[in-house]
Amino acid sequence: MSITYLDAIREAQDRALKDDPRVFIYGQDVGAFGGAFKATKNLAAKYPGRVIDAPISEDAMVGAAIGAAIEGMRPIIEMQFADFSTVGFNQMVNHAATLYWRTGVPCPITIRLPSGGTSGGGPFHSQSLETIYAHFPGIVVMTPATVEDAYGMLLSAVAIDDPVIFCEHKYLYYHLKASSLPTESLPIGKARIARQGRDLTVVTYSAMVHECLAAAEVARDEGYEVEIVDLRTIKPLDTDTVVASVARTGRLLCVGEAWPWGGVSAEVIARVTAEAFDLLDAPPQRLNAKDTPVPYHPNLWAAHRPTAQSVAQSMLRLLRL
Amino acid sequence: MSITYLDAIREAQDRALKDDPRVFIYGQDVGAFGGAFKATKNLAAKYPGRVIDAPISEDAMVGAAIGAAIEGMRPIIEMQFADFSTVGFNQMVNHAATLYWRTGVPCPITIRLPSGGTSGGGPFHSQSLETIYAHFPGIVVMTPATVEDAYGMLLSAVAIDDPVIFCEHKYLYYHLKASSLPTESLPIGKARIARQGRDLTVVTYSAMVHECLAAAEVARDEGYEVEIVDLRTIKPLDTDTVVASVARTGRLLCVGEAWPWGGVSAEVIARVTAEAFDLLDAPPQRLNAKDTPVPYHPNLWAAHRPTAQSVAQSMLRLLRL
Amino acid sequence: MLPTAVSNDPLAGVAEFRDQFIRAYRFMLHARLLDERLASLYRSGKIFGGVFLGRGQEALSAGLGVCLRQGDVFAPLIRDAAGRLAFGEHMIDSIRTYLGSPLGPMRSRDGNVHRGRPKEGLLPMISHLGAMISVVNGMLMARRMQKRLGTSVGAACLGEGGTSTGAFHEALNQAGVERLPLVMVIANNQYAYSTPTNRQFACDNLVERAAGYGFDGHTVDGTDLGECLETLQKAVDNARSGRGPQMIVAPLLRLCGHGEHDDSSYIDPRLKQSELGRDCLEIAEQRLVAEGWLSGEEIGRSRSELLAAIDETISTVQRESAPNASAESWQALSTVSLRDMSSGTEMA
Amino acid sequence: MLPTAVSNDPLAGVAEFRDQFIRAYRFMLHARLLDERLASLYRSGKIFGGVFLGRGQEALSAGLGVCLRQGDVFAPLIRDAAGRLAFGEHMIDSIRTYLGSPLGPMRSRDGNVHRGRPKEGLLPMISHLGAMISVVNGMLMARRMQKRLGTSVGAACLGEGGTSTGAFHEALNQAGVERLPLVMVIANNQYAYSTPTNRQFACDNLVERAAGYGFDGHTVDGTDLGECLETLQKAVDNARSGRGPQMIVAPLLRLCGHGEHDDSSYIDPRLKQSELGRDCLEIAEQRLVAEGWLSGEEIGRSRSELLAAIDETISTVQRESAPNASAESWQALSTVSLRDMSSGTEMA
Ligand SMILES: Cc1ncc(C[n+]2csc(CCOP(=O)(O)OP(=O)(O)O)c2C)c(N)n1
Ligand SMILES: Cc1ncc(C[n+]2csc(CCOP(=O)(O)OP(=O)(O)O)c2C)c(N)n1
Ligand SMILES: [Mg+2]
Ligand SMILES: [Mg+2]
Repeated sequence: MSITYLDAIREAQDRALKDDPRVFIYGQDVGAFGGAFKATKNLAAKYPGRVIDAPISEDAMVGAAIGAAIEGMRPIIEMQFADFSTVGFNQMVNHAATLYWRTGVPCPITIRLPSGGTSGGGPFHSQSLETIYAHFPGIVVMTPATVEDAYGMLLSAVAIDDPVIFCEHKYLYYHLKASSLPTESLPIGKARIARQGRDLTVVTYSAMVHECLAAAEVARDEGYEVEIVDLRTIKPLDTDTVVASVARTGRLLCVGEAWPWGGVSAEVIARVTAEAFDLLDAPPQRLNAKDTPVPYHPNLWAAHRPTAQSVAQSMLRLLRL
Repeated sequence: MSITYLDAIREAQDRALKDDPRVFIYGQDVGAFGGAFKATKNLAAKYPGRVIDAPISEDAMVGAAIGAAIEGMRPIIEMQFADFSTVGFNQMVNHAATLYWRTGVPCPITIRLPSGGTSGGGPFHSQSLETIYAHFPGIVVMTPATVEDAYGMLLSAVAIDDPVIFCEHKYLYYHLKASSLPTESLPIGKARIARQGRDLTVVTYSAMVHECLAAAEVARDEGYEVEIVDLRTIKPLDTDTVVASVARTGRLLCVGEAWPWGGVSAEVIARVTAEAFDLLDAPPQRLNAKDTPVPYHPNLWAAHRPTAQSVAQSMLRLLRL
Repeated sequence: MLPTAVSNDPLAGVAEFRDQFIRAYRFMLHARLLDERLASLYRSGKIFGGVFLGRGQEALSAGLGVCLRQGDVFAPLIRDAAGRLAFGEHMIDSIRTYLGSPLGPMRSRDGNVHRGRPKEGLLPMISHLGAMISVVNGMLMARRMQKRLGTSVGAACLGEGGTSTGAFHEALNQAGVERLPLVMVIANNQYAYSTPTNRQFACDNLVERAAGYGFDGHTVDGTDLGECLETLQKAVDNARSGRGPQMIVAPLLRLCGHGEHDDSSYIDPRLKQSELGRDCLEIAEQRLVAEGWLSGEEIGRSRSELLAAIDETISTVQRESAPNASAESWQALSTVSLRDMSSGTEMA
Repeated sequence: MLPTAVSNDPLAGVAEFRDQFIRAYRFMLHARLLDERLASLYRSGKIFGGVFLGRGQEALSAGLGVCLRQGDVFAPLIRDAAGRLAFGEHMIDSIRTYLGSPLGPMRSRDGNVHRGRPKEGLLPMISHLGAMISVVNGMLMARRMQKRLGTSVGAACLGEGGTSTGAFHEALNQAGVERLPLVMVIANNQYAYSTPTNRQFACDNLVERAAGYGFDGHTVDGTDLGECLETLQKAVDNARSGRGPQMIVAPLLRLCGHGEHDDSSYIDPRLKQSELGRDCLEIAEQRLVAEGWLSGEEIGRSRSELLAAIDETISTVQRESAPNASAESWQALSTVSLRDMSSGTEMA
C-alpha cells in the first residue's frame, strides 16, 4: 500500500470526523465534490451534514468557524488555495487569534491552506503565506513536510484548543508517498532531525525539506555531512533543537520557499544569533524565494524558489567559508 | 511657529495636491470632516472634488486607487486606523503589489496607515503592521520617525511610481514637534544616524526612535555612547548604513514596536549576521512588543511595548556582555 | 399604535405589550443614564480611549434586547448599551471594561464597547465593522449541527455605515444560504462618523437589500419604542419559527457625537429638526404617561434609583485595583505546551 | 426577437442589429474554436497550469464585447475569450499567455486567463474573485476627475459564485455611491466550480440585488445572442448616457468543466436538458441561417478560416523561445533606486 501526502490529509480528516462529533469541514466545493484537490473525497457521503459547501466568502467562512468554535465545535476550514486566505485574513488574525486572549474562551479552529508553488501555478495559486500568520500572536502555524506529519499534525491541529493555520504543500500532495500512516508522532512544537550531519545545520520546513535532503547528497559527494532540521511548526518555533544542532555543526543555513523579507529564515537566524552566537563558526545564511511574485512559466518558477541545486550551492559556499 | 508630526502630514498632502493635479485623497471621513485625526483638515474645501469620502469599504478603496493609478492618477488612501487595513489587505498585497511586475504598468499609490499604540487604544486601534506588508514583494514601506520625515517622506511616497505603505505613528501625531518644515530630505531608502555613538548600534524606526534616544541618555549616564540608526523605510532596508554603524560599535540591538515573530528586528539581524558577522563583538539582540494583542489598559500597554526604560535595560545588558 | 394581535385575547395582548414596553423603557433609561455618566467620566479624564454612546438609539436597541431570550445569541455594536442591559449584561461589566478593571470580562485587555461573554451568548465585538455577523451565523450553524438550535435566534446589530463592508455582505449571504434564524438589525442613524448616507449607499432604504439575500425585510421608525417592539417581535418570532433570516432597518438620528471626542457639528440641522431627530426616550415617556402605564413620578423615581445604582457601581469599580503588568501571563495561546518562550520579546 | 427601435428608421435599425449580430457571432465562433484548440493543447500536455473555457457563455461575452468601444474599460473574467476578442484583444495574447511566451503581455510571469493590457483598458484579472470591479470603478473615477470620462463606460464580468465575495459588494456599493458608468455582467452558469446556486445564494435571481446598490437591473437569457445584444446594448447605452450603474444577470449553463482538468460530472443532467443547457453558438447559427444573414456555407468558411488562423498563431507562438530565468530582472518595484539588493534572496 502506498499513501500520498494528500491521502494522509484526507485520512486525518476522516479520522477526526469519526472520532470527534465536534469536528466538521467547511469550504468551497468540499462536499459531494470532495474539494479542489480531493482532500475531502467521500467524506460528505460518509459524514452527512458535517462536510459543508461554502459560498465564495472566505471572511464569512472563518467567521462562522469562530462562532462554531465558541459553541464547542472544532471546525476545519479548507481554503481552496492559501492565496485566497488573504480575503479571510481579518477574521483569522484579528478575530480567531485574539479571542482566547481577550475573553478566555479558546478558539479551536483549523484552517487548511493548500500552499506553495507548483509548475504553472502562477502568482495567485502558489503562495507560501506562513510568515504573515506567524507574525500575529495567538496562532499556531504548522508546515508539515512528510506524509506522516501531514497526518499526525493535522489530527493534532484539530485537537489543539487554539487556531491553527495548517500549511499543506501542494507540491507534496502527489509527489510524496509513504507505506503506511503513523501511529504516533513527535509532539507539536518539536522540530525533527530529518538527516544527521556534523558540518552544517540546515533549518527548513515543508517542501523545502526535500530539496535540502537532495542537496545534502550533493554535499556528501563533496565530503560534507549536512544536518537537516525540519521545523514542522514554525510558530511556536523549536529554538532548542535548532541551537542543539548548531552546537554540533557550527554552521547555519536557513532555507524557505516564502519571500525573503522577514520570514521564517530571518526569525531562526535572529534566535540562533541571540541565543547561541558563540556556537557559530561562520555567518549564518539564508536562502529564500526571490522577492517577486511567483512566476507562471516553469523555467521562471524553478529559478524563483530554492531547489536542490541552489541549496547545494549555498551549502557548499557556506561550508567553505 | 511649531509644527507637529500630524501637521507635517497634512502639509505634505496639501503640497502634493497643490503641486500635482494627479493627486487625490480617498478615505473615510477625509472630506469636509478632515479625517478622524484631522490629517486632511481643510483640504476638501481647498481642493474641491479631490478629497473624497469613501464608504466603509477598505477593499474597494484600495481597488479604486489601483484603477485610478492605472489611469495616471496618484491617489492617497487614508485608512482610518492601520488595524483596518487587514480588510483591504488583498487589494494591497495581491493587486497593487503585483501590478507592475505582471504588466509593466506602475502602480503609484500611497496608503497611509495611522499606526502604533496609544494609551487606551486597545487591540484594534494600536497595531504596527509594517512587517506583513514588507513581506510581500512590490511594496515600499515607510515608517517616519520625525516631523521632517513625516513631511518629506510623504511627499516622496506620492512621487514614487510604486505602491507605498506609509506607516505614520499616532503617538507621534501630537507628541512630536519641529520648528519648521524641511526643504530637503535624505533620499528614500537611506537610513539616518539619529544619534552618534561608539559602543552599541541600536537599529529602530518610527516611535521607537524616541524611546531609544531617551534610553541612550540613560546609557550615557553609565558611560556608554549608543549610536541610533533610524531606518526610515523598512523596505527597502538600508543594510549598508546599519553595517557601517556596526563596524564602528561591534554591537547590535534592534528595537521595534511590532510583534516579535519575523519582523523588522529579525530581518535586520539576519542581514547583519549574514553580511557582517565578523564585525560583531557580542550576540545581536532584539527587543519587540510582547507576543499578545495590544492591551487596552495603560499599565498593560506600557509593559507590552518597548519603552525608554526597557530599551535602556536591554542596552546595558548587551553593553556588558 | 398597538400591535394587532399578540395573543387570542386582545386584552391579554395589550397587557403583554404594556409590560414589554415598560421593561424596554427601563433599559432605555438605564442605558441613557449610564451613557451620560460614562460621558462625564470621559470629560473628567477618567477613561482611557474612546466613549461611544447610544443616545437616540435606545428604543431600537432595548426593543431588540427585550425580544431576545436567554439562550439566544446577541452581537451588539457600539451603540447598544440598552440592548445589552435588556439581554442581561450587568452594568458592572460595562463600567469595568470602560475603566479597565481587571475584574471585568475583558480583564483590562480590551476596552469600552469591546466587551462580552461569548459563553453566555453575548459576543464581544472586534472593531472591524461587519465581522460579528458571520460569527453569529457560525454559532447558529453549530447549534443546528448539535441538534440544540431549538427556537433560539441570533441577533446582530450594525450601523448603516457598516453595511458597506464586505464582511456584512458575505455574512448575510451565508445566513440566507443556510437559512439561519438570524435577526440583522441596522440602525440607520444617518451618519457613519461624519459620513452622511448619500456617501455610504445609493438606495433609498437599505431594506431593499433584504430580498437579495433571501431575508424578510422590515422597516421601522427607530425613534418609536412601540413600533420598534412590534416590528422586532415580529421579526424575532419569524426567525424563531423557522421563517429564515430577518432584516430590520430603523431610520433614526445619532443624538451625540460619533464618540465623546466628537462635537458632531457636521450633523445637518434639518435632520435634527425632522422626525428622525426626536428623542426616543422622551417619546417613550410621553406614551407611558399618556397610556397611564407609568406616572411622571414613577419615572422620576426610576431615574433616581438607576442613577444611585450606577453611581454606586462606578464607586465600586473605581476602588478596584488597576491591572498589574507583571502578573500578566503575556500569552496569547491557551495551549500551555505551545507557548513559545524565546520569541524575541525579551533579551535572551 | 428584434430590438424595438434602434434608430428612427426601422429598417436601418434592423440592418444595424444584423451587423452587430454577425460581428458578435464571429467572435463567438472564434472564441469557441480557440478554446477548443487550447483544450487540446492542454490534453496533449502543452500547457502548464489550468485551462478555462467559455463554452456556453460566448453569446453573453461576445455580446458585451461588441457593445463596448475603444476607450471603454473591460475587466473580463475566466470565461470571456469571446468578449476579449470582441473588445480587440489579439488572439496571440491569449495563446502566448497560455503557452508562457515571454513575448506575451504577461511575459511568462502570469498565465492563462490572467492577461490584459491595462493601458488599453483591458484589465488583467487577479485570481481573487470580485477584485477587479473596484479597479474599474477607480479608472472611471479617475477619468471623471480628469474630465475625460466622456461617454466611456467600464464593464466588469463575474460568475454567480463571485457575487458572494465581499469585494463584489464593496465595489457595487461604491459604484452606486459614485454613480459610475459601470456595467456589471453576471454570468449565472449555475455552478461555481462544483457548487450549485442553492449553496451560493438564497434569492431567486441575483438581479434582485441591483436596486439595493442603486443599479438598474436587467435579466437576459444568456443562451440567446439576440437577446443578449439587445439587453447589453440597452444597459451600456444607459451607462453611457449617465443613467448610472447597470447590472445584467444572465442565466445559462457552463457547457464544460470548471477547468479542463474537471469532468464536471456533478452537473445536474436536468439542467443540461433544460433551456439553460442550449448551446448559444448553435442557436446563433440557426438564427443566422433562418434570417438569411449568413448561409451554412459562409459559416463553414468562417470556421475554416478562423481555424487556420488559430493554428498558424499557435505554430508561431510555439516557435518562440521560452523565457530565460537568468535574463529576468527579478525586481517587483519599478523604481530602480528602491530595489533592495540584499534582501536575503541570495547568499551574501
Ligand atoms: C472595517 C472598518 N473600517 C473602519 C472603521 C472605523 N470606524 C469605526 S465606527 C465607524 C463609523 C460607523 O458608522 P455606522 O456603521 O453607521 O455606525 P454608527 O457609528 O453610526 O452607529 C468607522 C468608519 C471600522 N471600525 N471598521
Ligand atoms: C476569493 C476567491 N476564492 C476562491 C477562489 C477559487 N475559485 C476560482 S474559480 C471559482 C468558482 C467561480 O465560480 P463562478 O464565480 O460562478 O464563476 P464560473 O467559474 O462559474 O464562471 C473558485 C471558487 C477564487 N478564485 N477567489
Ligand atoms: Mg451610522
Ligand atoms: Mg458560475
